[in-house]
Amino acid sequence: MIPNTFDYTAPATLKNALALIGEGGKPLAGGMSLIPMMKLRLASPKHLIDVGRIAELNYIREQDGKLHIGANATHYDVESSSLLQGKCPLLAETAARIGDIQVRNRGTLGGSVAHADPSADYPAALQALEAGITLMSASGARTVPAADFFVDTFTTALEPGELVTEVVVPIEAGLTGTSYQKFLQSASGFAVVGIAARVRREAGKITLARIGVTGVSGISYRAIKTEQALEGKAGTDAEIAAAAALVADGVEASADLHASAVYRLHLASNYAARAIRAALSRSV
Amino acid sequence: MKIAGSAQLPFPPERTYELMQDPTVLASAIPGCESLEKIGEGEYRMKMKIALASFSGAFEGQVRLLDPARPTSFRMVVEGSGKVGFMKGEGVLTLTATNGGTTVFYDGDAQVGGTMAAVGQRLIDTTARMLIKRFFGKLATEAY
Amino acid sequence: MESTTITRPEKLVGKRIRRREDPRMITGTARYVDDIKLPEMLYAAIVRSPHAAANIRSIDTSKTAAHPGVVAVYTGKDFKDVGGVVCGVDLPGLRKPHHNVIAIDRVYLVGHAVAVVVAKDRYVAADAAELVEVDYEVLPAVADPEKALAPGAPAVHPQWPDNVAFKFEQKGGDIAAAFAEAEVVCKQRMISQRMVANPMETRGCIAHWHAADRKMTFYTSTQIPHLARTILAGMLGLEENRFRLIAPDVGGGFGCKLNVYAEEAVVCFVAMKLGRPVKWIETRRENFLTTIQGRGHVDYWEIAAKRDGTILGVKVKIIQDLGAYHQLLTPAIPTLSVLMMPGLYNTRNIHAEIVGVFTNCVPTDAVRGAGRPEATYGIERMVDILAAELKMDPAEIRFKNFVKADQFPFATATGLNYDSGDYTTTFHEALDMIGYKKLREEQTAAREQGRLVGIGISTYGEICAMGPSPAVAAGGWESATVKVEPSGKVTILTGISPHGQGQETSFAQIAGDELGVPIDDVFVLHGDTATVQYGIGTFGSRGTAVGGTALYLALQDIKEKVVLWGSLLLASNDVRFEDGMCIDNATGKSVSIQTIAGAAYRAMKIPAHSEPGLVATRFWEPGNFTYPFGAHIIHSEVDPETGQIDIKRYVLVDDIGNILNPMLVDGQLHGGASWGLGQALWEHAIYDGTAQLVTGEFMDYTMARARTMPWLESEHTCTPSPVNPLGVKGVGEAGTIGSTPAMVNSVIDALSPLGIKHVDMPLTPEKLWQLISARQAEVQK
Amino acid sequence: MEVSSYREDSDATGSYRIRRYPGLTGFGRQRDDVYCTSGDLRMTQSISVTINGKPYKHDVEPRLLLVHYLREVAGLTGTHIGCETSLCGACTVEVNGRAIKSCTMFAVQADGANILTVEGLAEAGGKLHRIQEGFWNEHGLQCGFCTPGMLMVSKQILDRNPSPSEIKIREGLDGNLCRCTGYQHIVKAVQAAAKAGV
Repeated sequence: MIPNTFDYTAPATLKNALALIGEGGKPLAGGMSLIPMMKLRLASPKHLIDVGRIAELNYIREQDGKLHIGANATHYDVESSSLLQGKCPLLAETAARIGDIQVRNRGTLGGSVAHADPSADYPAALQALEAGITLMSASGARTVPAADFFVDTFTTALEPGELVTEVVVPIEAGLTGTSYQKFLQSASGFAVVGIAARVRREAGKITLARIGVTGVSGISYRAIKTEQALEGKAGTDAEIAAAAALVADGVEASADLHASAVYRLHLASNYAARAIRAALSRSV
Repeated sequence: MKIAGSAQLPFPPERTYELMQDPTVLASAIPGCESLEKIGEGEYRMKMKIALASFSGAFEGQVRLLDPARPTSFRMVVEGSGKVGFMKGEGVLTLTATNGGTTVFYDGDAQVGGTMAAVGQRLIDTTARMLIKRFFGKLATEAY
Repeated sequence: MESTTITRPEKLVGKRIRRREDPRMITGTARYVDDIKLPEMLYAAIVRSPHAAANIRSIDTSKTAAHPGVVAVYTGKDFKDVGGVVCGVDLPGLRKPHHNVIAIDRVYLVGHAVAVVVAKDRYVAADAAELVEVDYEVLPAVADPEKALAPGAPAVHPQWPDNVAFKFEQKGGDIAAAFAEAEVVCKQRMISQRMVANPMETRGCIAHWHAADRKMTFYTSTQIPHLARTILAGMLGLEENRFRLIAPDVGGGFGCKLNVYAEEAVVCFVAMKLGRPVKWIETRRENFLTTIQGRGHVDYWEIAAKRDGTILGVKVKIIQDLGAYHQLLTPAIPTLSVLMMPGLYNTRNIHAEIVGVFTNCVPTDAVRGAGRPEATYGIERMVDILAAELKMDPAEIRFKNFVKADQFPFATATGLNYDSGDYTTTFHEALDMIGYKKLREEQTAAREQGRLVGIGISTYGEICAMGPSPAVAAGGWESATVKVEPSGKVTILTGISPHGQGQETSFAQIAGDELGVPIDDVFVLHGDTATVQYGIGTFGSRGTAVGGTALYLALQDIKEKVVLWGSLLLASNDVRFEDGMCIDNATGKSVSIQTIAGAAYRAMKIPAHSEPGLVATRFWEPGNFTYPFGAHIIHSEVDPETGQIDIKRYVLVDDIGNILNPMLVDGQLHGGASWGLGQALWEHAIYDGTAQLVTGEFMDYTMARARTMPWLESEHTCTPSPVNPLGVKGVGEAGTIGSTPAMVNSVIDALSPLGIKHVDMPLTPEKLWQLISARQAEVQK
Repeated sequence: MEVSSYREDSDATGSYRIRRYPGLTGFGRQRDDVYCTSGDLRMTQSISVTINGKPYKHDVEPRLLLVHYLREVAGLTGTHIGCETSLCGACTVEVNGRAIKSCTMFAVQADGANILTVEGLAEAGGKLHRIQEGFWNEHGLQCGFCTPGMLMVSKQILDRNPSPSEIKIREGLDGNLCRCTGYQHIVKAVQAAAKAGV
C-alpha cells in the first residue's frame, strides 16, 4: 500500500505554513487519518504542508482564565497534561480513550478536530465543553464555537486557506463534574457512540448540563433536549434515564455492520445515562 | 448496504418528478458530477469526482432512470467505477405531496467495491448518507 | 579413554526450556521473506478484479508498459504454459474447475488476479498496477452457499449451474433404528461462519532463476516446503531436483500457508522470463481477498436420545461453502468434520451428508482446526441442547455418554480408532478447578436478581498428528535426519516446517536427552529443500507427534551406531550407551559420543558391518491419528443493557499426552483459545449479496486483542498416546477446537432463562441485545 | 528504465525545498537500489536521522514511508509490516522517545529525529534489554512477526509506568495484534520485565 507522489514542505513557522496552505497546500498534522487514506490512494494531495514542526502550535497553557491547547498537542500530551487533568479532566479523559498508545503519541488535537471524523472522540468533549476552535489563515484568525465548527460528515467551518491552530476551553467557575463514556467498535476502536457529559449540581439541583455526542450520526452534536431535561432536576436515576432517552431524539442514526441504527440509538441513551451518572458523581 | 430515508423538497410532486428526470438538473445536483451525457432513453453516461475531507476519487459510470410512474415513483440506478473501486446504488424513489411540497422516500441498496471498501464500513454509510443529503439539498436550491 | 565418573545430566524433556529460536526474533534479526533482498531484484504487483463475477472484455496494459520503471506486464494469456492451481483431493464425483494462475476471460471472485506488473521497486509497481485498464462485463454473483443451491441462483461456473461441487455421505451403525428408538430428538441449524486466518505476516515469495543450471531458488512463506516444491515444479514444468524451495522464518501460518497459490507460480514464471529475481509481498487487503479462509459451514444437526440422557444417534447435513475454486485441500475439510462428529461420546449410530457448494468467494481450506472445530461446536452444542430439553445438568449428560477409560482403543461410528483417553478424570479436574457446584449455586442466586450468568462446558476431542498416509492427501509420514558431526555437535534436519511451534527447541530437547549432549550442541534445521530430505510439513498438530517420532527413531539408529563404534574403541563386546557415553560394562571404561563421532569420520578403523560417519535418516509412517481431548469451562455474564459479554473465568484442562515443554504447550493452547473465542465472539468474513467481502481489513474484521482476552487458567492431565514412542498427541489446534463451544454454551446458558436456545456466531453485543430486548418485550406482554 | 530519464524529469521540476535526485549516489548506493522512485517526479529531500545511535543521511522521496526507509534504505528489517491500516502495530518504533507506527509516518517527517528500533534494544555488547529477556523467558512470542512491535510498545508502557497492572498492560498493548500467543504470555513477559526493572 503505497501513496501517490506529492510535494512536501515542513515550514518552521506558522506564517510560512499559512502562506503555503493559502496556496492550496494540504495540511498534514499527525497523519493518523490522512496517511492511511493516502496509502490506499483514496487521498492524493498534491502538496502536503507538514505543520508538525511549527513550535508555535505546541503548547498547553492557561491564559486569561482559559485553557489554550495548541493544535500540535498530541493526544498523549493532552492525556498526560497535569494542567488539563486538573482543570479540564474531560479533555484528558477523552484523549486517553482515543486509539492506542502509538496513535495517541502521534495524532494531534488539531488534526483530529480538522478531520471531523463522525466517530472521533474529541468532538463530543469539545461540544460538551463549549470549546472554541481557533482558525487562522494568512489574512487573520477567528475562533468558532465547537457547535458551529462541526458542520457535517468530514465537513467543518474551515475555509480554504485556514488551519486549526488552537482549541480554547473555558475554565469552570464552579464545581462541575464530567465524564466521557464510549462504546468501542470492536475491530478499529473507533467510537460506535461516545458521550461526553458536563454537569453541575448545586444545592441538590442540576444547574448546568452539557452533553456532547459523537458516533451516533454523521456529525457530532450537543444533545440540547437532554440538557434541558436535566437542568433544574435533582438528578435521580429516573430523571437521568428520561433525559438520556432524548440524547438522539430526532437524529438520523448511522448504521453499519458494527451497529444498526436502532442499536446505536439505544447505546446512545444507555451511554448518555452512564456519562451523566458518572459526571454527577464527580460534581461535588 | 441498505439505504433508505426521505427528503423534503419545496415543489409539488409533478415538478419534483420533472426536475429529477432533467439531466441538467441532475448534473448539477449529483455531488461531484462533472458531465452527464445522454446515451439512451433515461440513460446517461456520467463523469464524477467526489472529494470529501481528504478523500478524492474520480468515477466514470452511468445514471439510469427506470420504471417511470409519473409523478409518483421511478427507479434510479447510479453506478461508477474508477481507480479507487466502484460503487453502485439502486433504489426506488417515491414522491408524496406534503404541505405544498414533496416528500421523496428512497429505498434501495448500495454497494461499494475495490479499495474504497477497505477504509472501513463505518465511513461508507455516513458518506452515502451525506451524498444523498447533498443531492437533495442541491436539488431544492438548484431548481429555481 | 576418559574418566569413568558419570554424572547423570538433568533430562531436558518435560522441562520449561526457553526457546532457541527466540534470540533472532527478539533482536530483529530473524529473516522473513520480505527481509530478503537479492541483487537486481524486481518487484511484482498484481492487478485484481474488483468484481466477484465478470467477463473480461479486454485488458489494456499499454499505459502500464510505458510507465517509467516498469520492466514487464503480463496478463492471463501469457501464462498458458503454466499449469492450473492444484487441488490434491479426490472424492467420488468431485467437480474440479480449472484454476488459471491469472484469469483469462472470466473472473470468479473479488481479488481474482488479472495481470501482474513487474517493476524496479514496489512503489513503481504500485503506481503502474493502477494504470492497467480492464473492461469487465459484470455478472451476477452469489456468496451465500444456501442461496447458491437454490434454483435460479447465478452459476459460479457456468458448466455446473447447480453450483454443487460434490456430495458425500457417510453412515455408521443403524441411524434409522436409533432415531426410531429415541424418546427425544433435538434439531438445530448452526452456522460456523467463515473466518480469516490472518497470520501477522501475509504471504510473499521471491523467485530467483539460474538459467544456465535450469535451477530455481524460491523463497516463500509456507508450511509445506517440500510439497510446495513438488507442486510448483509440476505447474511450471521444471525439474524438481533443480527446484530449491526455502521457507525462511515464517510469520504464522494457521493452515493458510498449507497451500500452493497462484501467485507463487506467477512469480516463478515471471522471474524465468525476465532472468532477474522477482519479489512479491501480499498486502493485508490481498490477504483478506485471496488467501484461503476457514469454516464456512451451515450445518443441520439432529440428535436422538433416551429420556435418561443416553445418546442414541447423531445426524448432520453439512452445507460447505467451498468458494470459487478448490485450493489444495478444500473439499477434504468437511470430511474431517464428519469424522469428528461423535465427539467424546459413545454413539455408534451416525449419518452425515456433505454438500460442497461453489460460491463467488475466496476458497475455504484448512484453517487451524480444519473441519474439527465445526464438528466439535456442533456436537457440543447439541449435547447442551439435549441437556436443556431433558432438564439435565450439562455436566451430568456428558459423564453419562463419555467413552469410558476402559474402552480404549475405541472404534468410533465414523471409522476412527481413538487411541487413549480418560475423559471422566479430565472433566472432573476442570469442574473442580472452577468449583462447578458452587458456581451453579451462585448462578441460581444471580438469576433470581435478573442477572444473565452462564456456565459453558465443552468436552472436546480432536483428530491430530495427521496422519496415516492413506488418510492424508499428500502422505502423512514424516522424516528426520540426525547428523552427529565430527566435533560431536548434532545437526537435525526435520521434514516439518515449524513457524512458531518451537520445534527448534523441543527437538533439541529430545536429541539432547537421547544422545546425552548439551542442548546447545544441537541445532535444528528445516524449511530448505536443498538441505533437508523430503518431508511433509507442519499442520494438523503433526509436527511433534509425527516429525518428533521420526526424529526419535533416527536418534535410536544413531545410538545403535554409537554403540558399534564404542565397542570398537573400547575393544569390548559388552557396551552400553548412557548419557552421552559408551561404557564398557565389564571395566567401566567409557568413551564419549564426541570422541566416537571424531573416530567415525576419521575412520582409521571401521566396525564390522558398519560404515564411516554418524548419520541416520528415518521416515516414519504413523499407524493411527492421535486423539487429544480436554474440558474447557467458561463462566460469563451478559449485560442485558448492551449485550456485552464479560468472561469472568476460563478454565481449561487439556490432555495432549506427554508434554515435552510445558511452556510451549501453554503457548499453543492460549493462542488456540484466542482463535476459538474469536470464532465465538468476533471474527466473521462477511460477504454482501454481490460477494464483496465487507470485513476485508483490520478496520472491520475483529480479532482477539490483549484487552479482550480473559486470563486462561490451564492445567493438564496425561494419558500418553500409544501411537508413537514419545507418547505425545499434538496441541496446535486443541485450544481452537475446545474453546468455541464452551464460549457459546456459556452465553446460551446465560440467556436460557429468557427462553433463548441458540444464537449463531459470532455472538456480537448487538445480536444478543436484540434477542434480549425482544424476549423482555414479549415477557412484558 | 534509464537512469538518465530521472534527471530530465527532475530538472523540469524544482520548487520549494525540493532537491534533485543525484543525492543518493554519495552513499555508495547503486541507482538501481534507489527506493521509491516514481516515474514522473524526481523530487527527493535530504533527511538526517539517528537510528539506534547511529547517524544516517539519505535523499528520499516524500512519499517514502518511514517503515520502508528503515527496512529498505537503512537495511534494518527487524521492523515489520503487518497491515496497511495502522491497526496491527508490527511496525512500531520509537521516534524521539515515543512509540509510533512507522507505517503511518513519512520518512521526511522523521528528519532530525532520534529513532530506536528493535535492533537497538539490546546494549552494544549484546546484553538484552529486560523486555527482550521477559519475552524470551515467558515465551512471549511464537512466530516472532509481531514481536518487534510488541517489544517496542512494551518498552513504552514500562517507561511511562514502571509497575503497571495487568489491565494497564493489556490496554497498553491495544494497538498491537498477535495471532499466535493469545497475549497471556506477552502480558507475563511485560510483568516479568517490570519486575526486573525494579
